[in-house]
Amino acid sequence: MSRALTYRDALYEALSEEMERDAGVVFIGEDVSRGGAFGVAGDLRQRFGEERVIQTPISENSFVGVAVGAAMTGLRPVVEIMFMDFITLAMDQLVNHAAKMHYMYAGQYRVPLVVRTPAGAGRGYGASHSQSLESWFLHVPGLKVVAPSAPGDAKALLKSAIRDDNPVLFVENKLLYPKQELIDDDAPPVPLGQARLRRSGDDLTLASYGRMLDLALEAADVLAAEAVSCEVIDLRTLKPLDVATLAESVARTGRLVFVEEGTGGVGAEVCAQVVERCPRLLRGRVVRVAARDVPIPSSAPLEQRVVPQVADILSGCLDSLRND
Amino acid sequence: MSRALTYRDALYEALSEEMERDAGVVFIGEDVSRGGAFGVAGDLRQRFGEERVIQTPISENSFVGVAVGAAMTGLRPVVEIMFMDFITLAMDQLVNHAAKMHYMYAGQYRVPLVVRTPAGAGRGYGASHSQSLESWFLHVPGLKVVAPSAPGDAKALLKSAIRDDNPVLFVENKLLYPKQELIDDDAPPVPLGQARLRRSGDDLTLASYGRMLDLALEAADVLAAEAVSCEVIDLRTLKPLDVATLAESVARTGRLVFVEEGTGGVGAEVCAQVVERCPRLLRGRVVRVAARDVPIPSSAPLEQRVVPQVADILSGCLDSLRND
Amino acid sequence: MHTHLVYYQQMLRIRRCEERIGWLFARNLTMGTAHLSIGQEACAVGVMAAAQPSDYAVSTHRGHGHLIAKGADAARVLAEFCGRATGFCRGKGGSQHIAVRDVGYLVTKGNNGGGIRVATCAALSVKLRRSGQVVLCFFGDGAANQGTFHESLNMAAVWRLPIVFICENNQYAMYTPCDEVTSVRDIAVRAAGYGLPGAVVDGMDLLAVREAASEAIERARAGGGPTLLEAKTYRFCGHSKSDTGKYRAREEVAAWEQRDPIRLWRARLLGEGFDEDVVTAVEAAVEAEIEEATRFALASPYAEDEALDGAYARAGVLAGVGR
Amino acid sequence: MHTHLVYYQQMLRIRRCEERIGWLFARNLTMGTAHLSIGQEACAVGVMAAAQPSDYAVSTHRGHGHLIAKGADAARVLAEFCGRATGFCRGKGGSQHIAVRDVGYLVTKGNNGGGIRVATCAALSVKLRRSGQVVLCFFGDGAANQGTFHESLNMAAVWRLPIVFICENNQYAMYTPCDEVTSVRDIAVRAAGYGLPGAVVDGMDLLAVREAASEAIERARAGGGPTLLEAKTYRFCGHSKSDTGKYRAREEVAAWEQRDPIRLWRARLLGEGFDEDVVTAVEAAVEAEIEEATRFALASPYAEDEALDGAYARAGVLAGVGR
Ligand SMILES: Cc1ncc(C[n+]2csc(CCOP(=O)(O)OP(=O)(O)O)c2C)c(N)n1
Ligand SMILES: Cc1ncc(C[n+]2csc(CCOP(=O)(O)OP(=O)(O)O)c2C)c(N)n1
Ligand SMILES: [Mg+2]
Ligand SMILES: [Mg+2]
Repeated sequence: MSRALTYRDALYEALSEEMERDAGVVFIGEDVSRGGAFGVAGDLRQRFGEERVIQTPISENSFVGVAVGAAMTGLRPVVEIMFMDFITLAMDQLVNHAAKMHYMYAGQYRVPLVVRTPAGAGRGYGASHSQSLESWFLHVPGLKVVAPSAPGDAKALLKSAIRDDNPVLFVENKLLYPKQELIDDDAPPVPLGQARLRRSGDDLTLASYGRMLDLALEAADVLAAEAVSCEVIDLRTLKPLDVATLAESVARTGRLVFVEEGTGGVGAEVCAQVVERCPRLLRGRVVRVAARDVPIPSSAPLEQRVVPQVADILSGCLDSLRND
Repeated sequence: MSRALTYRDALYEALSEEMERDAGVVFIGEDVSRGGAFGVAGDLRQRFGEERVIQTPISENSFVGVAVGAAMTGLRPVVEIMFMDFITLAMDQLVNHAAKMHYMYAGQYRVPLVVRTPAGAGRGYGASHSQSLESWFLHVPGLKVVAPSAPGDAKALLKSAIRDDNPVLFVENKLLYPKQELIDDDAPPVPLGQARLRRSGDDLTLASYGRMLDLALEAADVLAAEAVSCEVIDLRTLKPLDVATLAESVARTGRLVFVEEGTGGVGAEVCAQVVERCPRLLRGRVVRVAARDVPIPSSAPLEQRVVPQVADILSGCLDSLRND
Repeated sequence: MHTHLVYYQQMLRIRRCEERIGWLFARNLTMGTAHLSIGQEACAVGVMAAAQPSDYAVSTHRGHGHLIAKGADAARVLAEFCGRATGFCRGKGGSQHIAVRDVGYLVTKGNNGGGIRVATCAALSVKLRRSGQVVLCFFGDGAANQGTFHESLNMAAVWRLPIVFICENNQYAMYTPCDEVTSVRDIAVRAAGYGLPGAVVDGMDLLAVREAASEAIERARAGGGPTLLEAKTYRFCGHSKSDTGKYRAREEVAAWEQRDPIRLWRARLLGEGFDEDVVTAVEAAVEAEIEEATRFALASPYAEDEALDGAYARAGVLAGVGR
Repeated sequence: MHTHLVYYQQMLRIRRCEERIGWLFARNLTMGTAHLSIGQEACAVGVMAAAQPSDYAVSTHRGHGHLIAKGADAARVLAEFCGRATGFCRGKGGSQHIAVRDVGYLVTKGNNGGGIRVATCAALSVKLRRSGQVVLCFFGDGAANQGTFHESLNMAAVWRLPIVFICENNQYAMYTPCDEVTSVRDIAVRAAGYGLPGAVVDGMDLLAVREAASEAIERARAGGGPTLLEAKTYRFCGHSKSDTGKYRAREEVAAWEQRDPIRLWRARLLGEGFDEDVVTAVEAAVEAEIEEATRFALASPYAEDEALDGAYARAGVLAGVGR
């Protein structure tokens, strides 16, 4: 029943199955005739033709807009932005158009759009090809934000995102593409907005998403050997945020350490929501482990000082525990 | 010694004094030949000529870029983006270029750029002309963010921003332009990064910035009549954040209510930083009073339900107090 | 009614409706600002006269003319301006964000250039769905300097989309004369940079607009791809309700007013032999219609209870996607 | 040395340096990826031959050629690729973000089109400071479809800035053939949309490039405003080091390789009567230089202790603003 699948292939399968299921699903991006820069689109162009797998000029600002308009008028487009850094060129489309249409025009339109994009550092690409900018989008009413950490979730969540009638920002991670796991083809669908408990524990809640989740699990292993029991939660969806699951966990552990690859904006929102629920949940310090507040350097030894490593997560956890 | 000055004129004076002081200061924007949409640039074009007060086409993406390049090569540009909503068109320039230049090129360049822009609702302009998007920029390494609430600070901070050697986002507010206060021409300069205590109190720390600051002061008045003593802090600069002043206050009051016109992203960062400093500062609930998570409607009765009002601040404060 | 009378009625309806918006604005009865297209009516009516009702239109902040010419009810337009629940967007959109899906008026976009993208994508959708529609994309001379103009025209050309780009060059973008920020005299010449046909047309002459639009629309519908039309026109009023337009020479305004499309058209009707009574009856009917529309708008309630609803679509809430 | 020999040396230096980058990449000694311009050397050297050392250059991800032609030391280029402290940006920038302020190589921009804006603004700054410089702005055929191309060319034209836009049309943007996403055959025709002179030039022919660039640079320096040049060229390698370029027909590649600018130039040198020994000596010197540069780069330390420094400029840290 179960089989090994990479994160990249999981995304491909989600796309191809949805394109088969619904003729309204179209794929739009740069270099898609060769599967796109990271190969996620594979042979979709060959399989579904030029009309449904649309190769665009390098015009991020407008091709996201094209997808918005297509979504308004009856299609269900999936757009690929080659690097998340270039989403900066499409902000007007996403924020002022896609996200607002349904509300602003009083329900006359829906915008079933998915914008997929790889984020993250670790490949030496430097400051303009390595960012994790998802925190901005938590503060854009009308958008949803998804960021899976594993192949199974990637496939299930991309399907849910495509079927959703709202614009969804789907954040992938460059380093995760080759990651494999065994997936079960009969697994139930994963709705947007549900966190996933990855490991139970009593002493501390370690929450994260995307690539950092595996680093958090590693840190939890290390701490387990020191008799510290961490509960590890994978947010999976950043907006809407499953704050209930987080708060329930923090109510038990009394401590929250949040790990992300960006500079801390997701953690800020998560901490604020958890603390707003009830400040007296907390016994220890709330700690955000995040990228340092500098651009991401290209050279690996420098990059490692900027982007969170397992050691940084460990020291964050110790910080939180120490403050008892 | 002191004289009455509007927020609009305060900005104008800062610009004109800096342009007189330093021939490298240039002003770039749309419709500047007539002072720009909100009249801040007044007669600068007539006074300083076409070369220093540059009228641009409607090309936000690129004219911010033009300013970046001008800043790199020896000028000190001030750019006006007519509505903050349109900063979405210039994100690539601000985030991937202006903010990163100094670090990425290892100090070969500095980018002494100021991007001025009016944010905020209250004029019925609707979803694409009313946003307060400043929270995004707290998570852009290399940028500074300033948002004055009053004419005196507006003048002093704009001067500091122009003299700063880094890119500064200077957030104004449409409704504040006509606001008057008495200013003292011999007042000392205001450096970036310093919050200002606007009212002392013991029971609760009410922090805000920009237009909401006056609403927070109003709420504090109402609460004073009920024998609740609020300390009111004006952040003035959002990045770097003066967390020391905030934490010192919260350590005394044990309660934090943060008010902003956007959807909560600034408050998230502020809360996270305060809570990270020490969770046991808090006796009561942390509350963010912010715009509701929907686009901003045009019709005034609807808009008032979305954007924070004094009543919302009051109920936020009561919430925080109740949870004792 | 003879089509020439219909055109007169439509232009007049736009004019009177916009004058009424000005009147309401002065009494503080509207929300936000308003950008009137008084003087530009022949563009809106001329293009729509060449189009099918099922075609899509996309417009800008200065879009009431296109909206009414496309068939939207003036009463609900005024209601939207007044922020009422009976407005097309229940007061959520307001002057700069109107959509009337039922008449194929896709959207008004307040962000200069934003509509060009939306229109391009609607044209892509039309092409993929083979619906036979054509997209009419209106924008100003100022918006023609936005990057998305370039990106969209390039994409539309490469994909041979059924779209007509109509630049209403009213000589100014806000307070800025077109030639101060635009590198060419005729924006239409930019068509060549995309391998597209481009044409300049007198935007004060309804029939000239209709003819040029017909040619472009037919080409688009036949699979011949996009066209860039530039209509030279003028707004008789200021940029928005807070602007009196003082940056323009009095003589310049007067010269354009000589060519007021509605006055020209009225003269033409009489020249064509229409009875003055018939023309006057049309005028009276339009007056009455706008009077009634105003009453309707001002009598309508606000939808404040819906303020927090509808940021996200719920499954099944729309009748169906697309039209 | 005779300028024709110098050109040979420069083209060869670029070629050998890039080959070395490939070699280092294969051994996992570089950071990030690398976009080689092998085959396009005549564009870089031809343009720089027409420029002054004080002129500014702005380039793209495929920018090593321009960098070296502008006079940057190959050793420090390689060091940057290898992420070392001796690199021009101390390893912080890497392959796609190099600046060498001292030689007027303003920036490399990894974001397609990003450099066009930076160059335009540098030209504005040059004009306002009356420094007499000209800005050389390189970009690809793919980037010519970005909105900022339009916005920048329009502004540069309106303001008559001293800039030369040089589109190196190497037929592909990543895996996408130019004509599949570009609405015109010659990007140079877009110049007319801005009222600018435009010209197509054979990018494999150094002298043709130099001549066209000279004319454009002189015009710019004399206050005649911008020019759009399009150099038809070809990259012999894949898009980046992870691409083998299989989407191109073998015959197509072979045909372009026939016109390898370095081979053509060598033949020309011999035809012009240069002694083969002299030519061979140049070749040997370049080999030795790159060999030494590689040794320098690989012997250099990393600057990891500086990783968290320098996001913000401190007053007085630079020698002075501007050059
Ligand atoms: C992206 C963007 N920038 C600036 C504005 C502010 N603005 C509103 S209308 C306008 C002028 C538009 O000129 P044009 O395109 O010629 O249209 P017109 O108003 O003349 O119909 C400007 C600058 C805007 N709405 N959107
Ligand atoms: C804004 C942006 N979008 C996409 C990319 C990814 N990308 C890198 S190079 C490239 C192709 C560029 O083609 P062209 O401009 O022709 O330059 P060439 O690589 O051929 O020199 C693409 C799409 C990018 N770097 N920047
Ligand atoms: Mg105009
Ligand atoms: Mg290319």
